[in-house]
Amino acid sequence: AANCIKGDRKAPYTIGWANIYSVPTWMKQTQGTIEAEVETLKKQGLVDKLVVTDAQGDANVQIQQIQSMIDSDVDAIILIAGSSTAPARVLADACAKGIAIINFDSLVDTDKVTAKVNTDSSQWGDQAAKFLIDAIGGKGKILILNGPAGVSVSDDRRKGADAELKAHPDVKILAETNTPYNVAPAQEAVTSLLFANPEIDGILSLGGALSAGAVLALDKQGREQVPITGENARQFLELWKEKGLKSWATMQPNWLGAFATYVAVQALEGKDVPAFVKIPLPVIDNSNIDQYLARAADFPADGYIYSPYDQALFEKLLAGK
Amino acid sequence: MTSTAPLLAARGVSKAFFGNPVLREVSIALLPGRVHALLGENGAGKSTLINLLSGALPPDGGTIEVDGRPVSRMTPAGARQAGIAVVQQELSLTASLSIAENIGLGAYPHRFGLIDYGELAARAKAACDLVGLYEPLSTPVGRLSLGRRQMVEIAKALYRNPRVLILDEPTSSLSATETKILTDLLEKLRGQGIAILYISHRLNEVMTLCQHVTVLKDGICTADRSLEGTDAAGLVRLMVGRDPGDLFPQWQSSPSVTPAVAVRNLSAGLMHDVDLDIRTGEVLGIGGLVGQGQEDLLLGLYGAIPARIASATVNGVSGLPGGVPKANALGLAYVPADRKREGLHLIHSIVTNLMLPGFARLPALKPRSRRAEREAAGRLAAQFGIKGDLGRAAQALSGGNQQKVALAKWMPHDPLVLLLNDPTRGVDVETKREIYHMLRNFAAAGKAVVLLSSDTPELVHLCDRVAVIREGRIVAMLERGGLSEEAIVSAAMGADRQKVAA
Amino acid sequence: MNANETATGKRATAILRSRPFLTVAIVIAVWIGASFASPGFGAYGHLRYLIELAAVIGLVAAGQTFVVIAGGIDLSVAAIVTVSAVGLPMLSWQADPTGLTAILAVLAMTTAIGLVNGLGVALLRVHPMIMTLAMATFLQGLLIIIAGGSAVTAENLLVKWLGNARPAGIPAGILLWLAISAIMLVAMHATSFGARVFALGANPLAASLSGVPVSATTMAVYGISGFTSGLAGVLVLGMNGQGYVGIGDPYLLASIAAVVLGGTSILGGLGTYAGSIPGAILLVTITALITVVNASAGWRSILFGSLILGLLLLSGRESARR
Amino acid sequence: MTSTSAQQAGALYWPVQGRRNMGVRGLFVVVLAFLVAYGVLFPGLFTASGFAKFTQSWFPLALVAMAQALLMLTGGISLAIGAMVSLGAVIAATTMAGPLGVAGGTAAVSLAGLGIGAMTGFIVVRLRLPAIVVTLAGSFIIGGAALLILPRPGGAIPDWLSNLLAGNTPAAFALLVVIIVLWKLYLATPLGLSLYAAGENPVGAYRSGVPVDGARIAAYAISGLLSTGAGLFVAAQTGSGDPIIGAAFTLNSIAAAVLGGIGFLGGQGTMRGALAGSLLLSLMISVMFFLGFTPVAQYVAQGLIIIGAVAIPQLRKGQQ
Ligand SMILES: Nc1ncnc2c1ncn2[C@@H]1O[C@H](COP(=O)(O)OP(=O)(O)OP(=O)(O)O)[C@@H](O)[C@H]1O
Ligand SMILES: Nc1ncnc2c1ncn2[C@@H]1O[C@H](COP(=O)(O)OP(=O)(O)OP(=O)(O)O)[C@@H](O)[C@H]1O
Ligand SMILES: [Mg+2]
Ligand SMILES: [Mg+2]
Repeated sequence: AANCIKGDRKAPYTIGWANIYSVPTWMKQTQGTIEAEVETLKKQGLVDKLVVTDAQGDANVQIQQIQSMIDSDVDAIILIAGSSTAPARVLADACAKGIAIINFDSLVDTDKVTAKVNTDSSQWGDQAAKFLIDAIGGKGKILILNGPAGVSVSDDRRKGADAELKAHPDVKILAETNTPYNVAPAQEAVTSLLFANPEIDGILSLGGALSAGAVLALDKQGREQVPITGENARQFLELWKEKGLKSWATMQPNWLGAFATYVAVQALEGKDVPAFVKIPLPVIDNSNIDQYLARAADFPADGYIYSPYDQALFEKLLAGK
Repeated sequence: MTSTAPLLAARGVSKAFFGNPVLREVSIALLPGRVHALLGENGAGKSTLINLLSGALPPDGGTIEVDGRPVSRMTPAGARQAGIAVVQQELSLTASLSIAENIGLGAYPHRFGLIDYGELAARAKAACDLVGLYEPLSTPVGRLSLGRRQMVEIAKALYRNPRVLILDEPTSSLSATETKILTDLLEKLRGQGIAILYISHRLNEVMTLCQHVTVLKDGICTADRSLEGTDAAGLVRLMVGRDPGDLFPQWQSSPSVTPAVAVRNLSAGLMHDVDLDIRTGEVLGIGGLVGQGQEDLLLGLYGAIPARIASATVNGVSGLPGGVPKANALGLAYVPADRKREGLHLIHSIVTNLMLPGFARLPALKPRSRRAEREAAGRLAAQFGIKGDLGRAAQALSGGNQQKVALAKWMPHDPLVLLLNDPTRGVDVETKREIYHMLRNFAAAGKAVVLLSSDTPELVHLCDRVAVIREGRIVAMLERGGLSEEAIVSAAMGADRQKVAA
Repeated sequence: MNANETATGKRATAILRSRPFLTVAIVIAVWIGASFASPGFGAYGHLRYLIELAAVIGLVAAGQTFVVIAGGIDLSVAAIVTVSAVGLPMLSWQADPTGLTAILAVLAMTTAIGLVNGLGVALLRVHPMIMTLAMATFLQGLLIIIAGGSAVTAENLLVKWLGNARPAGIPAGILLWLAISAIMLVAMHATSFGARVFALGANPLAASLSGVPVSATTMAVYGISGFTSGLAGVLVLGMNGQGYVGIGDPYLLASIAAVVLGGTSILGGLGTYAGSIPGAILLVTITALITVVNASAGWRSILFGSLILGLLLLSGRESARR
Repeated sequence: MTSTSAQQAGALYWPVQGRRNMGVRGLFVVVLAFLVAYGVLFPGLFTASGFAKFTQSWFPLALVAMAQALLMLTGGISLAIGAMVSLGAVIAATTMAGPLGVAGGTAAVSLAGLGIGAMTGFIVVRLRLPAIVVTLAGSFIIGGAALLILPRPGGAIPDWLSNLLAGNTPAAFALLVVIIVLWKLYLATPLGLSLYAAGENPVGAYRSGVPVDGARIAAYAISGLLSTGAGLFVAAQTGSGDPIIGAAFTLNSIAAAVLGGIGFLGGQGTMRGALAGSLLLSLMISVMFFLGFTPVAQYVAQGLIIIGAVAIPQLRKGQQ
C-alpha cells in the first residue's frame, strides 16, 4: 500500500482540504477543481464530505487546522503548505494515524506523506532561462522578477535558472526583485528599474502576474517590449497576443487540486501511488497560445487559463506515464 | 532657635523654559519645626521652585542645599533619600494601581527583591489613617474623586516619613472638614521638628498655619519674612503689590421665582431621588464632604451621565438634555474640577482650548478664521488675566491659569445656566475676586449659577442658597439668612439631621 | 513695523522647523542623492511616476490621517481598497457610458463601510483596532464570494481616464490627489469639523464635556477613511487596468507609515495631512530606491528599514505628552 | 507576627487582584464558553495528547501577546514582534543542530531577543522617537537579518528537543505556567509595578522616584526575549526554521492584547486579559473547524466573535 495508508479506512471518505489562503483567485479556481472532483467521487460513493480550512496565510494556523483535522479523524488531507518546513511534524502525526496525505503546489520537506504532486519548480526556472537566453541571442542585459523572498517555491524557480545563467556569462543581470505574485507591485518595481537601466534586453519573470506587470510597465513608458517569460495568467496571455510579445509561459495547473483529491482516494482504496507524482510542465508558446485564449472567457479576468484535464489524464499521470 | 541650619534650601536659583525666565535668583530656606508659606499669583513660579527643590527639574543657575551642603545634581530619588517628600499640585498618581501601590510607588518595602505587600499594607494604612482616608487600600485610584485622590497624594508623601514636607496646594479640592484634618496633622508634624513648605491660595489657611512666608512675583522673590503681625490683606499686598479690595463682592439677592431648571426624583451616579429647583438670578451653592455625589448631580443635569427622572424642565423645555450638545443648546455649560483630564486639551494651544465650545456648536463645515479666533481668545485672556503666549500649548500654563482657561472658554456662548465644579480650585486671590464678581454679575443678569465648591467661605459669601449633600442626597437646603461655615459643615457631617427633618 | 518683521521671521522659522517641511526636504535630498547614483532615477518621468504611485498611498493616508488624529486607527483600509477595485467593474452598467454612476455607487458603498466602522467604535465602544480588524476580516469573506466570479477588467471610461490620462502632462491621478488634498487640508485645518477631530483625539473626555458631538465626529472620520480608500481603489484600478484580490494589501502599512512619517502622532490629537503627503512620497521613493539596488532580498530589507530609521532620526523627535 | 503580616498581605493582595479581574470578566466568560464548546465538540481535548496539542498551538501566540502587552502597558508598541519571532526561529534552527548545541542555541536566541529589544527600547526611550515607526523600520531590518541567516526554510532542531517541547507532553503548558509565575514575580518587584506608573503618568512616576526610562527599556528587552523565545518554540514545534514564519504574529499580538483590555495610552489592562485574548483567538480557529464552518463563514464569524467579545461587556457596562 501507499505510504501512511493502513487499510483500515472504508469508503465513503471524508476529505480535508487544508488551504493556506483561500482569497486569491488562483486558490479559488483550484478549489473549484477540487469541489468538482469531489462531486464526481461522491457519485461513485467514494467520498461523502469535503472539509475546507483557510489558514489566512498563517503557517502556524495551518498547523493548528491540520491538527484539528487529525482530531476529527478525516480520512485524507490534501494540502498546499504555507511553509516548506513548518507542517512536517504535524503531518508525521497524521501519517501515523493512517490518514492519506497528498501535498501539492507548495511542498513540505518531509517523506511522511502519502504522495506529493507538483510540477518541477527547478525545471520551471531552467526552461524559462533557456528560452530567454535563446530569445536574446545568448547575450544581453536582463532583469529577474521573482516571487516573495524566503519562500521555497520562488527560491526553487530562481535556483533552477542558475545553471543556464552561469553558462552564459554574456548575459548580465541588471537587478533582481522580489515582490508578491501580483501585478501592481511588479509593475511598480519594473518601472523604477526601467528608469534606472536604460538598456534592457530581456526579462526573466518567474510568475505570470509579475510578467503582466512588467509588460504594462514597458507599455506605459512607451518602451519597446522585450522577450519575457511568464505563466498562464489570463491577463498576461492577453497582453502577449495584444502586444505581439516574444514569449514563453508555463503553468501550475489548477487541476493539481482535483488530481490530489483523486490520488488521495486512490491511495485509500488500496492503490499503490508513487511518493512523488511529477506533473510535466505544460508549455505555452506562439504555437498554442490561441488555443488557450480561445477558452479565455471561461476563466476569471484575473485568473489562470489552465490546460484541459480529464479522468484519463489523471490515470495516466498516476501510472507514471 | 533661629540659628538652626535649614534642612533644605535654595540659594539664588534661576530657571527658564524655552528662554522665558520663570525664576530669577530665588532663595528660600526651610527650617525644622516651621511651616513656611510660599505665596504668589498663578504662574509666579511656585511649583517650579518646588520642582527644583525636589530634584524634579535641574536649576539653570544657583544651588540646592541639603543640611547646609550643596547638592551637585538633585534627583527625585536623591530627594527621597534625603527625606524630602512632595505633594504635587498635578497629582503623581497612577489610576490603574491601588491606593496602597500608589502610596508606596518609588519607595516600596521589599523582601528578597519582591514588594513586601504585608509591610506595604501596614505602612500605607498608617499613612491613610493620618489623613482620614478610609477607602479599602486595594481600591484603584482611578475610581476616586479628585478630592480623595488629593488625600492619597498627601498620604503618599507622609508614607515616606519625611524630614521635609512640601505641599503644593494640597487643599485645593478639599472641603473644610478634610482641610481641618490636614492642618491639625501639619501642626503635629511641625511639633515633631519637620520642615514644611506650604503653598495655598486660601489665605486664611496660611494665616492659621504658617509662621514664615516667601512671596514670589513674576519669578522674583519679593518678600521673605515672618508672618507675625501680618494680616490677610497684608499678604495680598505682598503678592500683588497694591491694596486689595474685598475678596467677595457686595450684592443684593435677586432670585426670581421662575426656575431655570426644575427636576424631580433625579437619580444619577451616586445621587438618588433628588428634587431641585435652580432659579434664574441666583447662585446656588452645592456643599458637603468631598465625594458624596455632588459631581454626579452636575453631570446628570448636564446630560453627561445617564440620569433617571420623574420630571424635569430645563429653560422651558421639558425633560433633561440627552447629551452634552443638547445641554449646550439649552444654555447649560459645565466647568469640570479636574481640568487636566476633563477640562482641557493640554497638547493644544490656549487659543484652540478657548474656542472649542464654539467649534462644537458651529456648523461643522463653517470656515474658521484664525485671526478672529486669536482676537476672541485675546479678549478672554485679558478679561480673565490669563498669562502667557496664547499660541503655546495649554500644558505650559501654571495650574491656576489652566483653571481660568477651562472657565473662560464658555463665556462667548453666554450660557443661561453655569454648572461649576470647584471653579476657583488653585486660582490666585486676585483672579478669584474677578471670578466672584463675574458670577454675581451673571446672576444679576437673570441667569443661574450652580456653584459646587470645596471652599466653604465661597459658599457662604457668594450663594443665595446652599444645598448640602451627603451620601447621594440633599440633606439640607440653607437659605442665605442661615448661611455660615458652621451650618454647612455640620449639615455635611450629619450633625443636624434632626433639625433639617423637623 | 519691527514687530511685524519678527512675527514674519518667527512664522518662517516655525515653517522651516515643521515636520511636513522637514519631510519635504528629506524627500528632495533623497531624490538628489539618488539621481547622482543612478541618473535615470532622477528623470522627470520617473519622479512623476513616483508621485503618481504616491497618490494612491496619499489618498488612503488622507482618511487614515483623519482617523489617527481623532485618536483611532483604521486597519480595514487595505480591504476597502480591494473591495472597491474588485467591486467596481461589476457595477459598470450600460446605462451610463461615462462610468460615473458606478464610481459614485462604489464610493457610497465604501463610505458606508467606513461609517459602520465608526458606528462600532462610537456606539458599541469597540476599540478601533478591533473594530476595523474585524471589518477587514468580514471584507475578506465578502471577497471570496465576489472575486474571481465574473470578468473584472475595468470597462469604465472614467476609471480608465483616471488611470491613464495626462491632462497638461500631469497624470490624472496626481490631479485627483491634489484636489482631494486641498479638500482634506481645508476640512482639517479650516473648519469647525477639523477642530472637533483634533479635540476628540487629544482628550475625548474633555471634548465630550465641551459639547463636541463625539459619536457623529467619530463616524465621520471613519466615513472619510472609507471614502478615500474607496477612491484609492478606483484610481489603482484605473492604473492597473484590472482589479484583483490583494491589490489593496500594500496600502495598510504604507498608509500608517506615511501618516507617522509625516509627523502625526499615533496617539491622536496632533498632526497634519500636510505631513502625510510628503510622507507618502518619501515611502515610494525609498521603495523605488531599494528596488534599483542590486542586492539580496535580505540586504534590501535591511537597507529599507535602516533608511526609515535614519530619516526618522533627522526629523522625528516626539515632544513629550501629558 | 509573620502570620499577621501574611494576613495583611493577603488582605491587600487578593482584593487588588479581584479588582483587576473586573475589567476582563466579560472576556473570561466568552473564553470559558469557547473552552466548553471546544470540549463538547472535541472530547479528545481531555486526553493527554489532545491537551498537549491544544496548548502547543496556543503557546507562541500567548508569548507574543505577553510581549506586546508588556510594551503597551508602558505606552509603547512593537510592529517588529513577527520579525523577532522569525529571527528566533532561524537562529534556533541554524545553531542547535550545529556545534553550539541546544544550550548554545538557546543562549543565542535569548541574547538576540534581549539585545535587540534593549536596543529598540533605547532608541525609543532615550532618543524619544515614536515607537510605532522605530519598530516598523526594525521589522524590516530584523526580517532582513532573518533572511540573511536562512534565505529559505530549512535548518533543523534536534528531534529530542522537538519531542520534549512539542510532542505529546504538556511541556508548553508547564512553560506557560512558569512564565506567568515569573511575570507575577516581576510585577512584584518595584521595577515591575513601575511599568504601570511609567506608562500612565510618566511625569508623576519620575517625580515619585520611579526609574521610568529604565522600566521602559527593560520592558522592551523582556518583550524581545519573549518574542524570540516564541520563535524558538515555533522552530521546535515545526522541527525547522522558516525566515517568514512569524509574519502574522505582529497583528495577532496586538489584537490579542487589545482584545484583552490593554489600552494604547499605557497603564491600562492586565496580562491575564492579554492571555485570555490570545486564547480566544486560538480557540476560535479550532471551534470554528469543529462547527464545520466554510471559509467564508469562518471570516464572517471571526469578525463577529472579536467584535462581540469586546462589545457585549461594554454594552452591559453601559447599561449599569
Ligand atoms: N514645562 C513647562 N514648559 C513651559 N513653561 C512652563 C512649564 N512649567 C511651567 N511653565 C511656566 O512657568 C511659569 C511658572 O509656573 P508654575 O507652575 O511654577 O506657577 P505657579 O506659581 O505654581 O502657579 P499656580 O499657582 O497657578 O500653580 C508659568 O508661566 C508657566 O507657564
Ligand atoms: N499572597 C500574596 N501576598 C503578597 N504578595 C503576593 C501574593 N501573591 C502574589 N504576590 C505578589 O504580588 C505581585 C502583584 O502582582 P499581580 O499579581 O497584581 O500581577 P497582575 O498584574 O495582577 O497579574 P496579571 O497581570 O496577570 O493580571 C505578584 O506579582 C505576586 O508576586
Ligand atoms: Mg503651581
Ligand atoms: Mg497585572
